[in-house]
Amino acid sequence: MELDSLYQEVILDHYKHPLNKELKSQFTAQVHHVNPSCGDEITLNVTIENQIVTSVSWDGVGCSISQASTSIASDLMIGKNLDQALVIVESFSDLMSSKGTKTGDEEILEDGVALAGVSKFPARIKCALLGWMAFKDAAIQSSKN
Amino acid sequence: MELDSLYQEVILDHYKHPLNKELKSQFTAQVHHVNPSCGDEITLNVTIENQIVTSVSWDGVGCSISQASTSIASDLMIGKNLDQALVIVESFSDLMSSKGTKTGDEEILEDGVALAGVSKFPARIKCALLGWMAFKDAAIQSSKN
Amino acid sequence: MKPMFSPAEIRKDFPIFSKVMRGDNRLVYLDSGATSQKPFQVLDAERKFYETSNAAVHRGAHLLAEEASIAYEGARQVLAYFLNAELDEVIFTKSATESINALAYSFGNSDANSRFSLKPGDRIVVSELEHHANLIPWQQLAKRTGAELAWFSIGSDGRLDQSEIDSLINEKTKIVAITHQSNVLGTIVPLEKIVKHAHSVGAVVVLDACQSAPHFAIDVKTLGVDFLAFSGHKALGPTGIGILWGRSEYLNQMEPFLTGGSMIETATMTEAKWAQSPKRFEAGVPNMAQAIGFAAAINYLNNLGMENVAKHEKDLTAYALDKFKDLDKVKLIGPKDNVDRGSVISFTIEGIHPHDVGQVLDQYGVAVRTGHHCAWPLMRKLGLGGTTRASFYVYNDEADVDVLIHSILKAQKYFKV
Amino acid sequence: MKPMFSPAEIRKDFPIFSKVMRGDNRLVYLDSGATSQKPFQVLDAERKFYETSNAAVHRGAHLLAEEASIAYEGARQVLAYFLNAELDEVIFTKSATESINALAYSFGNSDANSRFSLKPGDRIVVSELEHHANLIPWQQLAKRTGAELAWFSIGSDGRLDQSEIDSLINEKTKIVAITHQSNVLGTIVPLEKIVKHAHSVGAVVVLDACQSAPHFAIDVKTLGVDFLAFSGHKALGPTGIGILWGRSEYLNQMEPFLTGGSMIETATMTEAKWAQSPKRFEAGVPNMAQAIGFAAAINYLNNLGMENVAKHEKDLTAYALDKFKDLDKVKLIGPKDNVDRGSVISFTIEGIHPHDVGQVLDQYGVAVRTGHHCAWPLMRKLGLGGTTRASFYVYNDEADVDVLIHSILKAQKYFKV
Ligand SMILES: Cc1ncc(COP(=O)(O)O)c(C=O)c1O
Ligand SMILES: Cc1ncc(COP(=O)(O)O)c(C=O)c1O
Repeated sequence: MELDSLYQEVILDHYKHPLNKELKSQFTAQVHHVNPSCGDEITLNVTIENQIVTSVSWDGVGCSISQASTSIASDLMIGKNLDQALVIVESFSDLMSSKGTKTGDEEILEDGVALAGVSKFPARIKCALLGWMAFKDAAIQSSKN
Repeated sequence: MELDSLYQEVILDHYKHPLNKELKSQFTAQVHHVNPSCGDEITLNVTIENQIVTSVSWDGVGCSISQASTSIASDLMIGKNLDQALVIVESFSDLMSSKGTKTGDEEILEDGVALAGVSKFPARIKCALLGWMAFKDAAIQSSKN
Repeated sequence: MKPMFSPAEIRKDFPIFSKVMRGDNRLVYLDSGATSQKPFQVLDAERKFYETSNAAVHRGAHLLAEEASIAYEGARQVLAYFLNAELDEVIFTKSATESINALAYSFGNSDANSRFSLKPGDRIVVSELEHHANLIPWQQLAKRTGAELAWFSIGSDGRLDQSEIDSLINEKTKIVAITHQSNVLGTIVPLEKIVKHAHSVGAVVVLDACQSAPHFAIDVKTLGVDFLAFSGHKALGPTGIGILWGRSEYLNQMEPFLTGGSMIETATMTEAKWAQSPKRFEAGVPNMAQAIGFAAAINYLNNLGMENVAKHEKDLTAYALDKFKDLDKVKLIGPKDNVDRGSVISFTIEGIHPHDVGQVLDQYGVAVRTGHHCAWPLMRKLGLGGTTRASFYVYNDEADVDVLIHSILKAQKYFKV
Repeated sequence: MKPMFSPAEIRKDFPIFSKVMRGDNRLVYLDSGATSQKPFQVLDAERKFYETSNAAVHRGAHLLAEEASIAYEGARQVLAYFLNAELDEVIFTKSATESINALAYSFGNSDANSRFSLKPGDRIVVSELEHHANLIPWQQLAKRTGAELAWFSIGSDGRLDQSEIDSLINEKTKIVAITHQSNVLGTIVPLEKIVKHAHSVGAVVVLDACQSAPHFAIDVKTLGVDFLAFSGHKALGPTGIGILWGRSEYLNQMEPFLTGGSMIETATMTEAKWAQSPKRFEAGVPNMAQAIGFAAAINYLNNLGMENVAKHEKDLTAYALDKFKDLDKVKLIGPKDNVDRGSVISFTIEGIHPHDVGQVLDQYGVAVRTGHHCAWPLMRKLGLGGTTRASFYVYNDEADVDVLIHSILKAQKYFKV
């Protein structure tokens, strides 16, 4: 069933047990993003010190795709240096705009490749990107602070 | 040719030699009407004393239909009492909305029946009515003064 | 009354129902609240206009321009008759959104001494049920003029709370803008008291009829409202066309909204005098083909009979409400009884986000809407992030409801909740 | 460059040319300046959308909504490419009239400290060539804000007089709104100096491209203007669709015009935050089918090649200008040479009112426009009550011009002048 390419087991796992979904009180930047077309919202805190992402935490409401994707993103980013992290975000964005033609680089994206199927469902791409865009925004803000 | 039902000889005569087309300086009411879709304009003066239309004079620019029709109307109205005049206007309006099904009452409309063909050309009805509506408006204003 | 129609027969008029959907399923279209599907009669009417009479209306002496003008004004007549309105009261816009904005700007453009002008201290009343299209234009008008925005709240049953009407609609109130039927909950707002109250303080009533006019008979004279808006695309008609209806004595006193060609009496470089309604409010070459398609849609509805349309939807809603009762962990949002409610059913499923519900339903050919339905303040009031919404129309039947129910069960199974 | 097209071949794509006109004549359509005819490719594209993908865009998770969104955004891409613009700079409106009004209201809605706000002492510059659609919105904006309206005048040759440009476009000037090509005279306005001047004083340039974009290649980056508007229906496209193009750095700083669904970032009862362009300017369910039809029209033009379209019209205009020279008592209004002029020919006939000219021409199947062409101030300036206007497009050829000339002679004979 087509649906299975969207909702991989990994995604449903992250959805039910999201990682880093509890806002840390310490952060170097905080952002609030919404998906205006469906009303999903996310608050995301990052701490970046000496160019290293030391912490990502978040809270919000959203569909399985947005929740799982944010969980995956947060887990991926922690410990990366900023440049690396932004490269990963780019790689994920690229995967999302691939219209189902790419499977994603597991070396870079790890669990994120489970979201490859989303790229075949245009209405869901924004869901998958919500957390990643929030992270990118926060990371940029943090480096400006 | 269909055109001949629109442009009867009588109409072309009135167009070339319009009656009462010189504004009298004395009047009991003056109106200015325009046809916004083509830009035609008319100024019309009436004198109504003791319920009798003693004078109608006008000036303006417009197509053959509007010029001839105003000429015919002005000629018809002079000397009529106000009620009669308004009945004639109604009769003419009625003819114009007949979509070619009526020929008009020559007893009442005299040369005005030559305009019967206009009712088959929806875009021209406003041209034919311009002078008549101006007269009606002026007559009503005059009786209010 | 006309004999009742058969949805199965009706579907034959709608080419889209031959489409094969995901999972090789037939289309179960339950998203008419967002936009309706179009019968071939509407598509044919538009096409015929383009193929035989296309020209700019009211602007040429030639045959095509004549025919185009007759067709366009004929469409106005169909709409006027549908609403029991006068001809010069029916204005073609591009959508209900434009209609409502047009009114709001028209108020905003009024001279200070006009009865339509707003100033600090004046009040505009809306409700918590409003679609953004009947909220934000008024909110922004209030901002621009310094007027105050106040609103009816709703109870947990999704009904309008009219208990505060006396203090809400007071002498300061100039405009009451309210939805006839909620696009989220299906709630139908009883208007009689609101209209009476508004008029007693000299306020005008603006009705958002987007979710009512396509579904049951509307008579502006009986309703007693002063302005009304709805869109063609939700009433079997084309996209890009809507209606603004208003009392002609008001329209002819109001400032226009869009200015330009065909709406002036005279114009110089520095001054313009406005034509009478409806021209005053229809600047530019109009959306002629869409007006004609809209009229064809209204004729289609008239042929079915609006009483039949209403009865069909009522029955179908009753059937669906009944089926929903048997569902576990599925919560109906909005009126649970079938009184003063239209054929819109919003619901949430425990443990599954509406977006995911919609996705699973799509796999079974079921098209529903998910999210906040452009009524975000209502969602917040209800404490919800969103709902899944099924909305019915003339082409839907009990089999569609059965597929919906079946797919909800599948979604629950898929997400193991 | 693509090979030149043949108008006779093109006419086969336009169903309306099989119509039988008054006097059993074929249709000689010389009124494309008012609205163009539509090829079946456009009608098919619209119909296909309705029959296979109709749904509200950007609002649903279901397949139809996905397909509708892709089709609609694809249409935006076609238009962006046509104008050499960025995707988020292309806004679908219902018409050029709406586009220009949208801008004017957007300026009017600006905060006092925004660069787009206008106040007494500020100036808006237009020209005497303007169509009402690019005059009255600015005139009224000036009225509402206290800004001053000033204008370029035209010479007796129908050309813009740029000699006063220094005093006209000065530091007070905030907006220069100008037509690219006059719909009455065919005059093409050279923009380079105006754009340079406007930008040097910090003003923005708004271009009315209604009569240019359908007829020759437009590149917004080369033109250097800041905003641009045109209508689909004059470019082989459907009615009910237009374009507003603007620089995205401006659009994203500007206040919206229509408010409602799909144009917000967030909304509460009292506050709203706007989405980015183009959503910010596209409230409500959009005119989707029309956008798609418009894109099909643009594709049709692209297939012909805009250079070919321009060359064809230029040649046809040369042919017509030449033929007009031989006519007695017929006066050409506007530029007499074929330089910086489009394929619009306005004329008067001594002793026959334009309306009567149009009527006789109609008897021979010739559709022209008569009157003030929604440019009343220009008519007054020229001392005319109106003109007869023939305007050409891709489906016209020399035979059409010959019929026009023949019919003019018939009119003179009929009215014995
Ligand atoms: C130069 C010009 N500007 C603006 C317009 C207005 O276009 P529309 O009526 O399609 O909005 C027109 C055509 O009517 C025009 O010729
Ligand atoms: C209640 C209600 N009002 C207004 C609108 C706006 O209609 P449109 O988007 O057609 O302008 C809608 C639909 O979207 C609606 O459901």
